[in-house]
Amino acid sequence: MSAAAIRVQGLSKRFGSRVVMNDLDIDFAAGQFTVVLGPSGCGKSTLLRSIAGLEEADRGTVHIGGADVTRTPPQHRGCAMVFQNYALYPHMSVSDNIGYALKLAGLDRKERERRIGEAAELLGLGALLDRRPAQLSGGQRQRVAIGRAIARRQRVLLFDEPLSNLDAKLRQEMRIELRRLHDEIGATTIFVTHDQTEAMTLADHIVLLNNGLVEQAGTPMALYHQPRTTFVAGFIGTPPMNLLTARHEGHDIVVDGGGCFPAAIKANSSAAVMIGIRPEAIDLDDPRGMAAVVEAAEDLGSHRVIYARIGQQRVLVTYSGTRTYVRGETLRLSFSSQAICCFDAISGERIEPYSTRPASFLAEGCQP
Amino acid sequence: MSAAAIRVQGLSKRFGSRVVMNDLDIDFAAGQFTVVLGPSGCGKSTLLRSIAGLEEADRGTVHIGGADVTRTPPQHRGCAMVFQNYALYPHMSVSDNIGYALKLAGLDRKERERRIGEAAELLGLGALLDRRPAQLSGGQRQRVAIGRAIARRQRVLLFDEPLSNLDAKLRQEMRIELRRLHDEIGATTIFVTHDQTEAMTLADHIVLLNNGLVEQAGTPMALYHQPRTTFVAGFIGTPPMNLLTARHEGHDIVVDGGGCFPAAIKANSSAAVMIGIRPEAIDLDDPRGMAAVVEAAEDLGSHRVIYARIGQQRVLVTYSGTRTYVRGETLRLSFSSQAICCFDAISGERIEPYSTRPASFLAEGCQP
Amino acid sequence: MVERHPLLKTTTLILLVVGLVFALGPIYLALCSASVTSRQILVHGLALLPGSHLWENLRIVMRDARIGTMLFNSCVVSLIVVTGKLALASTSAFAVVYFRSRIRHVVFWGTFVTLLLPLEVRIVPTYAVASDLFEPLRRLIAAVTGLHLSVSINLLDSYAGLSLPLMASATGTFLFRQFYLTVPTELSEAARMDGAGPIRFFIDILLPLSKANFAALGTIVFLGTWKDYMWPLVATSRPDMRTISLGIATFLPTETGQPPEWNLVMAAALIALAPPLFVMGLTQRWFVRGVTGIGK
Amino acid sequence: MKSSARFHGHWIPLALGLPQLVLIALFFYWPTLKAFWWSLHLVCPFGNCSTFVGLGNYTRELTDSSFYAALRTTALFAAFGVSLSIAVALFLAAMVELHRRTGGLFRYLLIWPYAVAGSVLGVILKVAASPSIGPLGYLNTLWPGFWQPYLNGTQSMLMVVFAFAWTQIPFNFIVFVAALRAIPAEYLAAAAIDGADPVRRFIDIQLPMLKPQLFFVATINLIESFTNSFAIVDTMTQGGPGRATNILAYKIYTDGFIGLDLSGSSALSMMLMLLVFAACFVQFFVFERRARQEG
Amino acid sequence: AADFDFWYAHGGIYAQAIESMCANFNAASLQDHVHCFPQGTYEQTLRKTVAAYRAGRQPALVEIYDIGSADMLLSGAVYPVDTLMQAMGHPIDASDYLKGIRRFYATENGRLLSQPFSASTLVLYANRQKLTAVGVDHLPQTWEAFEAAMEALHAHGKSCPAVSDYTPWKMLEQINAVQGAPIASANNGHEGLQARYEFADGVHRRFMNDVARWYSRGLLVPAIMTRANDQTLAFADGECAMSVDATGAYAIVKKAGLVDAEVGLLPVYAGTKRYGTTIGGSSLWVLKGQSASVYPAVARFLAYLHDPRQQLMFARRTGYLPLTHEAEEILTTAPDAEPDAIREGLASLELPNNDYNAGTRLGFTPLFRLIWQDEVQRALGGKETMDTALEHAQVRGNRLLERFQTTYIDAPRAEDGP
Ligand SMILES: Nc1ncnc2c1ncn2[C@@H]1O[C@H](COP(=O)(O)OP(=O)(O)OP(=O)(O)O)[C@@H](O)[C@H]1O
Ligand SMILES: Nc1ncnc2c1ncn2[C@@H]1O[C@H](COP(=O)(O)OP(=O)(O)OP(=O)(O)O)[C@@H](O)[C@H]1O
Ligand SMILES: [Mg+2]
Ligand SMILES: [Mg+2]
Repeated sequence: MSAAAIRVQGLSKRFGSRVVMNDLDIDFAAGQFTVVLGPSGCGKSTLLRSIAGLEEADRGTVHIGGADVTRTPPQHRGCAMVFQNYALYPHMSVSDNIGYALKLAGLDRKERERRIGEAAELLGLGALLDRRPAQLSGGQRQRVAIGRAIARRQRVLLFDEPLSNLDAKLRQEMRIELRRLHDEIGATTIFVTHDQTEAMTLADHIVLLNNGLVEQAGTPMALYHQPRTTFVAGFIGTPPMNLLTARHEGHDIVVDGGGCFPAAIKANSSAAVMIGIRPEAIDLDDPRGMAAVVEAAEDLGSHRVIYARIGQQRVLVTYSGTRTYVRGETLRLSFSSQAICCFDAISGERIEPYSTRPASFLAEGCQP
Repeated sequence: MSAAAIRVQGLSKRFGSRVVMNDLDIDFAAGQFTVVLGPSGCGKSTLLRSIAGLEEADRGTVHIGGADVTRTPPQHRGCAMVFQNYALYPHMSVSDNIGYALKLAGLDRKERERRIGEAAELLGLGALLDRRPAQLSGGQRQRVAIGRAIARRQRVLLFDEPLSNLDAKLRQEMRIELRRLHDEIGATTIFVTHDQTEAMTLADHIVLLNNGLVEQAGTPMALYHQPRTTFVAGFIGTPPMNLLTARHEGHDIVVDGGGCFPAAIKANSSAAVMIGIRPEAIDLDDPRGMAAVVEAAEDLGSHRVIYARIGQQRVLVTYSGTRTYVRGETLRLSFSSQAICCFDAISGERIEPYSTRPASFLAEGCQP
Repeated sequence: MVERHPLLKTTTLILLVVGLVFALGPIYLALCSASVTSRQILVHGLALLPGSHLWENLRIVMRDARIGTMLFNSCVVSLIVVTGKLALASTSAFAVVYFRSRIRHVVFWGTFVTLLLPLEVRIVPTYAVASDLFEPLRRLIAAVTGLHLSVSINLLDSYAGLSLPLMASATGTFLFRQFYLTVPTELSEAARMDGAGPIRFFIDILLPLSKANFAALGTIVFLGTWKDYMWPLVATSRPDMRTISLGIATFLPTETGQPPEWNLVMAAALIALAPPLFVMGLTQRWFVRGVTGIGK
Repeated sequence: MKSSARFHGHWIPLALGLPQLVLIALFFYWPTLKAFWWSLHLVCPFGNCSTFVGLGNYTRELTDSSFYAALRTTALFAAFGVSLSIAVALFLAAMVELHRRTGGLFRYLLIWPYAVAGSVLGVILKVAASPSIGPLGYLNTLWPGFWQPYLNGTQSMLMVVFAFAWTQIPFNFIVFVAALRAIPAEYLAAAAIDGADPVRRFIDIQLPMLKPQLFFVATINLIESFTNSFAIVDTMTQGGPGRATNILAYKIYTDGFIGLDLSGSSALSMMLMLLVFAACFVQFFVFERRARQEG
Repeated sequence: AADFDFWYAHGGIYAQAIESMCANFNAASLQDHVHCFPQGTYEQTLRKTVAAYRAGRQPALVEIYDIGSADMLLSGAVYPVDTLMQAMGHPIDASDYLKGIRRFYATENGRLLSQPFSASTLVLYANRQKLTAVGVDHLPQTWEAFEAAMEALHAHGKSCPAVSDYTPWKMLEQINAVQGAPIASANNGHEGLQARYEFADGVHRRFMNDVARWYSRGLLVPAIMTRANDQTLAFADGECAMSVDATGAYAIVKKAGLVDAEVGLLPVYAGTKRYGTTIGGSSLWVLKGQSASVYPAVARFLAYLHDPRQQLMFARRTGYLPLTHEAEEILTTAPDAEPDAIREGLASLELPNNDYNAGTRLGFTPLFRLIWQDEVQRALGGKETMDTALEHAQVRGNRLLERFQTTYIDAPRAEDGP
């Protein structure tokens, strides 16, 4: 069960007039845990299924372990897959479910039982082997589905939103377990989800898809802290990054509705930009900060969320102090310019600053 | 549209041998926003539907605005309700959906249109009035369902998990909107959910149900900081409160697997207790703290979660620093004794401390 | 729902009982009339209360060898049709649903057109075809090779003739197709990932999952075949090939001056409807499911 | 279904579909072709001669008053039979739904008639409706000559319509009961909260939601009324009196088998096919539209 | 030596009689075996014969009713009986048969292409007791007297003075025959395919209008309104006082034993000449397409049935008329009770004839009978007047005849041979 690198090149697919994968080029490193993330309908499943051989791409190639498998039927690609709704055979017992592929592969009974036992042990399914899927809870079914996939000892493990049917607590537990499994088995794992928390916590590497295109690929922290586009910025984090419309004037950036700060970016003067700032990176109470009016406040116990307005723009701020703010109160917001991402307002692409003067804070008025 | 207090007395209901409501006594104050919270299947919907008249309780009474309505059919109870799946009439347009109740109430066309318009304006549905439910997005349907409920101007507004079908972003927005609506309309609102975040952020008052019984009722902060039972402690907060088994010895509490601290509680010596501590209240790096081994770490960008073990017990710690911890590393955990809740290990009920010596930290060994 | 409408509840209950009386009335009347003597009916009219001669009448009717033969024929034909149709329908629906090949459209449309034109409408030519099954092939051979063979196969007055044309309909395929479409597509994908080909998938996964549908369609087809009247009427000329639903009419007097023995006619009717009622009672759950399956 | 769930290959589907197709070719396409061929010829009953007459048989039928009479009878029969079957079944289903707890027994018993063959029912009703010995004959002792189904066309029509409805109601009933069951209880709850009593709920919520089933059942019943009513008519009235119950399917049979007019009855068959085809087309159209709306 | 199938078209006591003849033949014959199958009614038998012939599965011998004769003759499916019998050494002489029977079945040149099997004719039955009770001492000889008798019975509170099943054989074919009135041109079709119906005027019209009047006044009760639901039984069980019925009904009436039945000739209109009635019934047709060895056996069976003893047995058990002079002779001279109906029937057949009481020889008559019934029922039901009903029936009937003519215009004529 050695891991195999997967390379997807120029993969394209359309359903009718709808383009679901648009010339995708992605490398999945051998033995890595890659999460394919994206909003619902962006083509994640189609990508995964193209790798598995269940979907035929219109154009492009898939290589697994260096071999071109674009025309290989699914059973010969060396992939195992866990489906979103598990797709357990309802009329077979757990052990038959796990063993069906082994039987088809021509393994003898003894070898099959050994492998089923192994998978069951790894997943704690020992006591359930004689049950039918209908007699299992959601989490148990989930584990059986994974068992079915790993018992085959394939080089590649594919997961299509396997956690989305579980409740919050179970989801959290399964996350830890999945990660542990991956570390033990060492197969190349591709995991599809639309839940960014899952992606952030599970992945070695995230591929963020949007509308059939790769929006950004990288480590979770890269996506969190250096989003390449406003889409990435708005997709990752709970609550996600605040995006404020602003103008670039000289060396300053002037936020619509109030406030400005110096930032050296390569952009035309008076160009419209968007600035992105994470809710937890905002300071609420800086006397020199820009004015924002509290709209609502939520106390989650561990931290608080404030919904405020700068002019017409909504800003969310999280903080973990004990101070409470009430509706209508005026805050003074400021943040380090290092915490800021600038985006082109039209293309949504990130604009790298060519110099970041350290310790420059947002001020009421910009004094260059 | 004056609000009406609701009083539920001795309400009991069983389905077959399954007791779903067990002699419930609850008061819902007039004009208040009460959230009924509890895990799936605990009887929340049954309670709500009994109040609405959709479910017939086996025993007990329901009073609305002082009048006994236990035997009154739903159409005469003066309640409006928003269903989990919205239950919009699929064959009627949005305006017909909103206006149906008004038509049944015998209002003439003009008055109906006025009220529909009002509700539409409040909810921003103006452009959608001629569409069918199938042509609406989830959030729009949600708003129509609310519109239908408020257009009738009833004294009582009931919500049965109205947000659970929406995606995370929309859910967050709708939360703010719902709260604003309640403040404007002023009807008595009962809102059922199993999502503690919703409960925490929306409620004036939370009623936490478990297995057909009221586990705790109170303000969100009371439930967060003074959980009455381990159930409450484990249900509220993401991640929820850590619960560690421990023993009470003299004036100290000794945590199984290591560490102890002084705490004056009324409990037999050597009684088994549980101590509860919120993940964000734990200090990771106190040289005098108890040893814990890191099992896994998740970086969510805004904060990190560490899964650690004290002996056999798992502890989750959240922190927002930038330091990273790797698997196998040893942490030194400590926390203020004021942040601790003690519970009886058998009944799970909270044990009030009779004195809290301030500034007493958890130490490696207890020196009284 | 807290609903207190005693008046509504009682009225509807009464109406339901009235509906029940109408639904079961004819069966009840048959039972009553089958349990009195022929004289009693001629003198007092049709009995409205059961009498005491039921067993006697049933025995007389059963002694008539025709009834036994007809019951047997009905059973044989129904079972053949059930078996054949289940086999054909499950496989052809599989071909229709689970393949990419264009053949599936051929099978689909080729089969489904029969939904549009029931047997009753083409009864006369179907009769001609059943009497000379080989004709199309003979003509083909004659057209291609110029050879005029004199082979012919006549299905009239045979179990094959009674059953085959009834099998040539799309209802079964339709029902199975509806069911297959509800089977999660992931199952076939999972099976393919597991290395199963179409036949293995059909046998290992689909057939076990279709058990309920076999029961449902089996019941519907059984009842439908049992009740069929027109085809047996046309396709049989020998009395020993008649089915019971057809044969029941032969208990009505055909010659003038043949004294009607309504009690025996009714006893025969009872016998004719006992087996399907029994099957219905036994498999009602499946039957209901099948009907609603068609209705989807 | 997603094409990804489908298998490749041509031979297996062909092999699987072939037995069915052969059977259908033999017993459907070939007879239909034959009927069409006959309808263009004047064929001798004993099959030893035939003359090509083009559309002669069609014009012959189309200029025959008895064709229109049969058409009218068929239309009347279908209209009354189908509406009666649907109305009663709907009514019963609604009431069973209202009595969900006690309705089980009714549901069980009301399905029974489905097991009764049309011919058996015909025989039973022929006796039961007999003006001299049947229960309805008592009416004649009150108003002499009132109940004469075998002389009075209207009454005999009523009789076959009743019998037809009786055979169709169970099927419709099941479909409706299942459909009513399938309506999410939340809609009714919402309507109740909105202030609707049970009757209004039925009219405003349940009935509109049954529309697809109503269409489906109506089409099925319509086809049945064109075709499967044969057994009832044959056992009860033989098309009489005065062709008051001579529906098209029965006319095809009598013309073809009693009148030995294969050509004319084939022409009628082809025309009835057109009718059934039209009915199915409507159904298909409606279903397609529904499918598109849902999907 | 051969086995062959014989399809007959009877049930009840008739079937029993036929089955026993079959059994007797099989018992008596060493080499031959006949399988006798009932096929239901006359109509069903003809339909199945046609169908079976097309399918090549026809029986060797089949019983076809009188009005199917024209269709059979032109079918090209028939092995003429006279040729067969000649060839097999059992020659039959058409003149053996009674006049009415011979006239009906023989072709223009006197050949018998089928062997007459069952025959009856129409007579008047009356319940002597009931008639006496209302002061009618003589059987009505005329329709006027018949009506008077019905009125008398009606006036005395009899709910069913007379009963009828309103069949065309009784009300059209026999009435026109006894009055010597034409039903169709070309000698009622005996002269060729160009025949057309012409019954809508004249005596049939008069009679049917009378019938309509009798019906509406409750004098002539439809059989389906009687308790027995059958004309013969309604008379036999005493429910109805008079009945114009086939001679064959006599066996049933006698079996019922309730009724003191008096039988007389069919009434005619006062002041008109009475002609002979025609027969109704069936004949046996030999069909082509059997193997050569079958025909001698069929011939032997036909000869067996032709035997006067079989005829007598059949006549006695069923009330059908004897067919040949020889059989008639034995029957009428036998010492044991000679059935009144048969005597009257035979007498009726022997009455003088003209061109129109040899029965009809018209194509598609089975369907025509349905049409006639249709229209008459509509008239009785008040949907149209009797006059228009008859005209409609005539028009629709003539369309049938036209089609018959075109269908067979170039059909191969009956050839002699298997
Ligand atoms: N067989 C198909 N026919 C037509 N359209 C399809 C088909 N399969 C997928 N699509 C469409 O392609 C788009 C991408 O589908 P895909 O299943 O890959 O999305 P996804 O990213 O997995 O979404 P989700 O998170 O909802 O599963 C969707 O808009 C979907 O509607
Ligand atoms: N009609 C019913 N028949 C039988 N059991 C029922 C019925 N309705 C509810 N129950 C059971 O009663 C229990 C409580 O149901 P209820 O719907 O009140 O739960 P809930 O708290 O609303 O759960 P959820 O969050 O899943 O909606 C559940 O276990 C459920 O299975
Ligand atoms: Mg997907
Ligand atoms: Mg609920």
